[in-house]
Amino acid sequence: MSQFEPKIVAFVCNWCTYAGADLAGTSRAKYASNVRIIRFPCTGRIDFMLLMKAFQNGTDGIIVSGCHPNDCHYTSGNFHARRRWMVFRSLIDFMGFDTERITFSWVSAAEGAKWADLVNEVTEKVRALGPFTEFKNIDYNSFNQLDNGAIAK
Amino acid sequence: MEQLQNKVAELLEKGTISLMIGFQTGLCNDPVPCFIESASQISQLIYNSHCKHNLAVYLHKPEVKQAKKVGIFGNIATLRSILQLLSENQLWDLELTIITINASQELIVFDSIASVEQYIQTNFPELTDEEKELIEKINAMSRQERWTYWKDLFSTCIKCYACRAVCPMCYCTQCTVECNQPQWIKVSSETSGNFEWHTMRAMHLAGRCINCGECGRICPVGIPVHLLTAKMNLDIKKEFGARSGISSSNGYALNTFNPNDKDGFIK
Amino acid sequence: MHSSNDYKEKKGLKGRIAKTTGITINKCYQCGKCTAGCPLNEEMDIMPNQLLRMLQLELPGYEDKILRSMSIWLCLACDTCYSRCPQEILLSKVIDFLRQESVRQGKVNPKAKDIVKFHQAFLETIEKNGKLYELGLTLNYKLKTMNLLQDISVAPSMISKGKLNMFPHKIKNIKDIEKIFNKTSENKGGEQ
Amino acid sequence: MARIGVFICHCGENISATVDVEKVAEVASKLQGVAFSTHYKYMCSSPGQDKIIQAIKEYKLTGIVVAACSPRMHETTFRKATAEGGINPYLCEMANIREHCSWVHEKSEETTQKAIDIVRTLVAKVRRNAPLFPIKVPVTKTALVIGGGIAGIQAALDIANAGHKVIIVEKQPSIGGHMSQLSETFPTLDCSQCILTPRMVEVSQHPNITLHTYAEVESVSGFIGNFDVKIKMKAKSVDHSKCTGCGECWQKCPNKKIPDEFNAGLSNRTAIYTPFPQAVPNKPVIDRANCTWFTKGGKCGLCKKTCKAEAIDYETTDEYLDIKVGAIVTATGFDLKHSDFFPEYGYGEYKDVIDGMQFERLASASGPTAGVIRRPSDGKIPEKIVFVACAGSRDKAKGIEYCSKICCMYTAKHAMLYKHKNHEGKAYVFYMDIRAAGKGYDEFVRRAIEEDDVQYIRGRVSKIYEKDGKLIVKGVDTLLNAQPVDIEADMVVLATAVIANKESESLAQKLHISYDKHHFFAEAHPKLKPVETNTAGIMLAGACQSARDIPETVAQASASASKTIALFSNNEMSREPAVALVNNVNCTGCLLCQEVCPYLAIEKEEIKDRNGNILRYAAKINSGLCQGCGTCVAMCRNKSIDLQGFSNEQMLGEVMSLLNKPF
Amino acid sequence: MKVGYYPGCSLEASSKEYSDSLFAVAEKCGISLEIINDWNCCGASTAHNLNHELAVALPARSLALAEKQGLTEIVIPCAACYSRLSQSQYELNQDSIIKTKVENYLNMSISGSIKLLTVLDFLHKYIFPVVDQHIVNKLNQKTACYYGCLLARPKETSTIKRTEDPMEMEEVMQKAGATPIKWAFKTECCGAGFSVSKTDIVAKLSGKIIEDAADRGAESIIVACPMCHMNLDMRRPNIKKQIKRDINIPVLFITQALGLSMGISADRLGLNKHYVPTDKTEKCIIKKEA
Repeated sequence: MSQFEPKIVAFVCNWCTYAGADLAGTSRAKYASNVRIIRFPCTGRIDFMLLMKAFQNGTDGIIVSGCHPNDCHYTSGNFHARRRWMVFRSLIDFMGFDTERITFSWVSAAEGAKWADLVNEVTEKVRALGPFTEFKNIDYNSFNQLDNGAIAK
Repeated sequence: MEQLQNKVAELLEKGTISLMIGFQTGLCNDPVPCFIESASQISQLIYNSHCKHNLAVYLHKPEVKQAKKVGIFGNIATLRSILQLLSENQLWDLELTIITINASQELIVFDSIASVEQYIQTNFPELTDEEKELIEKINAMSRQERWTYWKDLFSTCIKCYACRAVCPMCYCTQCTVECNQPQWIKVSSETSGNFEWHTMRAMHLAGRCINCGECGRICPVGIPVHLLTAKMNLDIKKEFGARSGISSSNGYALNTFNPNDKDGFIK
Repeated sequence: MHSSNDYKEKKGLKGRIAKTTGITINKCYQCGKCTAGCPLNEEMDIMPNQLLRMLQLELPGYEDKILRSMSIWLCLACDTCYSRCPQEILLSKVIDFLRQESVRQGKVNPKAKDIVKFHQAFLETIEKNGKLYELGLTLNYKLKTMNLLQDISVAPSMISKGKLNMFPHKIKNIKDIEKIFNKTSENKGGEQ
Repeated sequence: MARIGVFICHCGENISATVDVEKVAEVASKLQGVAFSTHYKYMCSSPGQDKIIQAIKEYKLTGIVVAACSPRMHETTFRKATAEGGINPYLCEMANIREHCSWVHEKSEETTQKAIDIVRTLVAKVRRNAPLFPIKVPVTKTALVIGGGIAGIQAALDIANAGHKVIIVEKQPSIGGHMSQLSETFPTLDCSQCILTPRMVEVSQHPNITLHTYAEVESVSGFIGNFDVKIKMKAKSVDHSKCTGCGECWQKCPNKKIPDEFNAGLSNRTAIYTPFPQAVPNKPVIDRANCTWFTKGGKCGLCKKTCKAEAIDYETTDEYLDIKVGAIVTATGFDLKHSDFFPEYGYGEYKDVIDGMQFERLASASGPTAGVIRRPSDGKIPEKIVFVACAGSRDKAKGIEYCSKICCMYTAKHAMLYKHKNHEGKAYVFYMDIRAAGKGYDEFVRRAIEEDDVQYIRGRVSKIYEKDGKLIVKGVDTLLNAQPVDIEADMVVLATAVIANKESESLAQKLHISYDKHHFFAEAHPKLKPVETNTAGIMLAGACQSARDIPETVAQASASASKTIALFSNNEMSREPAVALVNNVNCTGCLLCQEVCPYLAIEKEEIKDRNGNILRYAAKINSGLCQGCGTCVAMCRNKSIDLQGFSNEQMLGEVMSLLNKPF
Repeated sequence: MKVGYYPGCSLEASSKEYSDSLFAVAEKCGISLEIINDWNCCGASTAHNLNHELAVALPARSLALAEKQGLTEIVIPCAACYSRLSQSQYELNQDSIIKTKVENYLNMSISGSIKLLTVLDFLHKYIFPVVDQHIVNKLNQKTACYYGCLLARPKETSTIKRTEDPMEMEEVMQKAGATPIKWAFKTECCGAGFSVSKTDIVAKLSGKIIEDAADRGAESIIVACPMCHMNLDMRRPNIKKQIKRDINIPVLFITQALGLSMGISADRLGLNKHYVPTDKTEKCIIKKEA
């Protein structure tokens, strides 16, 4: 049986981390192919509801990443995001979510290598944790049963 | 008691207020909210240490808005709610007269919001001991235990939204759960959807909730939902040194920031 | 980006220093401020900044030169260099490491043998008594170094002034001290 | 029903080498809402773009997904093509399967699967895209220049000469800045004031330039092309329209003991003063903090009595002026660390340990010693001067890691000037490196060493202390076997670090531009946008950005001027329509979003009934100001704010489809 | 008022007068000092040369004992001991690995919370508030306050405000009615640990110090470290040889100087234990005018 390949969704800002990931590409850094990037204008735009939905719909891990403090293209988006992350993180922790499954990070447009390392690191971490089933298992509702098929393919 | 009744009577008389929101004795002598519009009802008006309900929630009701000149009995919860609501640009359409009775049984009619803020400054317990204990208990659990704890509770949630209805901070005309474009949260009440609802509620109230605990008290299936927001408030106080419901100007820790906020958890 | 401290993994002096003291020798940019301010710069055979330079370069023979140098024994750990170093390199700590290294490898500079012997004599009295027993120390040191006449002038007067105790005060739990010494003794200063 | 066209690019081999493009195209064709799907060698080539244009017409496409490189690379290209095809360009999105996929993974099933996922996600987004239209905003063709040093002067003149109005705000009573304090300038040794003052006069006489001295920027709002600026005009206490600048008043002023900023504290000035003889405007102001009339409540008043023009007016108050400008050039310059910053050099307690600017004043013909270099303590002409380079600079322990850049050159100049004036004198320079990479710079330093016999000693000074009227400088010669060197000097000149102007942080916050940890303003891009800030329409010039010498400063000033002129070449400019919108039916008017907006774009809107009674309040977003970060969107509790181009529908759509969920 | 006290070896022997004078002054101000039971040597300027771990572990024992004894603050008059104890505590708090190691060497735990006071901290914190009422004499002379290395460096553990030009001692001496001079060698090194093994170096370094003080008109030198005192006082003959000048300025411990101004007898303060006679200083004491 082949090893478990986690599905990881990355919520990144357009100006730093997305560009950082581009740089990883142009410098041909090789990293795990488990991550899927969703592009936001700014970490400030990243709604915790989306992270919520991602977990609930069967992602195994999440990366949230943007500009380092003081580097935000919009000067303060990341500062606001940071506070929300802090609260969101401790909330889900209090509710018993495994916060190991969500990784927050600052990756600048210059840190292609950091991005590659981050993805590998997180992939390893989440692979070790195994599939995120807690959510799938709590409903006996048709929805998820159906989709487990979809995830497999 | 009389002094309160007399005062209210006087205020109605003078037309300073046309409606008084206070407490009356309900079934098995639990105090329940009452709405006094004329001197004839004054005698219902009571006050005792059990008058803990957060009356601020009624300030959103159209009937109350109609009355415009409103008197309200301000226990700590109510007072803090009012401050928080003012900081969120609500209540602009009311002429509030806030009355309270302090520890030494003196009746106070606040002459200004500033004086309410002052009154609040004098230290009061943010949380009850039971609440603290429960939170501690949950913190002490292992992650899995916490998960099961909440999962079992949330699986009983029937999405009646009583927690929302009783909360003075939940005044949105259309709540996100009603939003169907996109449909953020499943309408039906199954556990995962309930998780979403309670996460969202807690996030929306984190740093705005004033810990009156009504939501937990009202829950028909007895989920201590108030702990979620209470816990968030503790963290926010710890991390950002901010407290909700103590000022009518800046009431929210999550729409501001400090460049030096801790970010140890960020890689 | 790739860690700039890969050399820490290497086993040259520089690497070992980084490992044990956490000090990054490569931080030094040779401004020389340490040497300029060093109270003993006139005595030293290798100047503080030169010491750092040699540690940086790690050319063949440098390690030996350093460990056999007099300078590492002359340093008084007054930390004047550190307090003014623009790169905040704690040189005294580096030198402590070099001393222990020098002793371990038996490369102590002949001119420094007295100093080492003094230190050893000192530690021995401590190990015996848990406290310094100055008269004992002085005698012990004199014996080790065989220059019995040095200080002969002050000793009696010290005794008369009650500045030297004729007999050692031992501490009660001398066991503790012995334990500390044994546990930490993997490099008590090698016999030479 | 959406009809989306999907175009997979091979990028030569760059993508097709690791991703099975046929398969991706094939799977894409089956995705919900996809009407057409194909792959091609180079989508960005004109035949590639034609494919899009043709397909739009042929298949009546309502949306485009181009799976190729990063949108940061070619988004505009393909949106143009989409527009040419006849549908709204914002219906086109790019799926990044090169930088984020083919280039970072090996050829494999997974890699292809990832490409498919990426495409599926973007299809899901495009299904929810709406046509958007660029926002047109008018341009006010007046520039504000903050700071009247050489940077500000140069920028102002360039813009003004291009025929646009310029307003200069200078916080000192005169323009001229630090350059006016300098004696001679490297590497040509021509007199600073001789080259500067003509420019200052030109500024004061230019028909297109309005000059506000003794004034500061109070607040800035608005956005590129349309800034609203409030300027604080500090009370001058002198009516410059009446004042003739005769100078009677400051000769009479009894307060003569105020340290003179212009002479770096080496001499004194009066309470009513002009900073220096060639000041522009050459009319005095009253420094109220030090004027007896204001400190002792109405005593003195001599200046008023003596002023025949009756220009003195103690009653004047700070005034505020509101202006509209289209662009802002920030040229607020730098400060110098003072000698009290150096414990090991005596905490500034030794009178004869001075900083570079003080030496400039000593060497300047217009200075307190009329150009004769005398030491402050006793006015003696020093026989031995020690110059210490890198004083504070490149000193991590002191919190300044960076190189101050100009010190190597001005120290060489100082030593040279001293030697020229005192042939018998000895000049020593303690240095770590000589950084003289400029036109004629190294030659200049060599000249100091070879012809003027300045002694360069490579090493840092550890301590300076006073003994019998001499300054003992404890240094080292690292080139001579690290020999300790003690020099008994008569005077020591510290080339202290260049630091950011102390008000720079607060100004940055007013302008909403970012700054580095040393409070120097940050450029939008270190290489490609060196004079722009990340706030469109605000430019940088000179040492407010980092240590700069005069040639660089002037070049950069002209650069920011040309950026401004380019902006002013259109009457109207169009902006990306990715802005936030409020659904004011649902908005509760809590206005908590106002606080988070970095651009102050959110206003309070009154919702009124027919008879004009206020029903409720709601947030309203000024699409001119909004830059589209979406921070307000994420923090709006009941989703009453949405962001065009990154709407809730779109983002949630992406998440769901990425996870293969029906939505 | 009770404060913990770590004497250190020298104060029990070569520098008895330092502890005597400290006790005398403290007693006058109604402060009692509680010795750490069974304290041991800190390893001084030696252990760290040969064995880093030992250099941390030796002081750690005394710290642990002090904590056991329930002391929250201890004054460490010997600058060298202070430096060793504070650096040991600093390292233990920084480096958990060595902490655990050391803790089971001692099989005692160390919270690392004890506040360590130099003699100057002690004087400022406990003596200053009450000292004025006890000062009866004016120490009418020019003094050079000499800090040496270990009070001023390294910055991690030093409690001095201005590293290069401290003022804490001067403040004390002004209380005592003396006039501190401005001079350049306050924090230069005296030769410290070489007192026995390299007397020539000591003579050279201490020589510079004595000379500068003398040249700037100092009539006495004030120290707060037994090693400094030994080098400047007991080694004076060597110094004289070295600098070929006969300088006879006495060297007093700060507690002795303060004690004199409090009217405590010279014997009680152990001035007779000095090598360079202190009578000059004793002579210039005048009654403080009320």
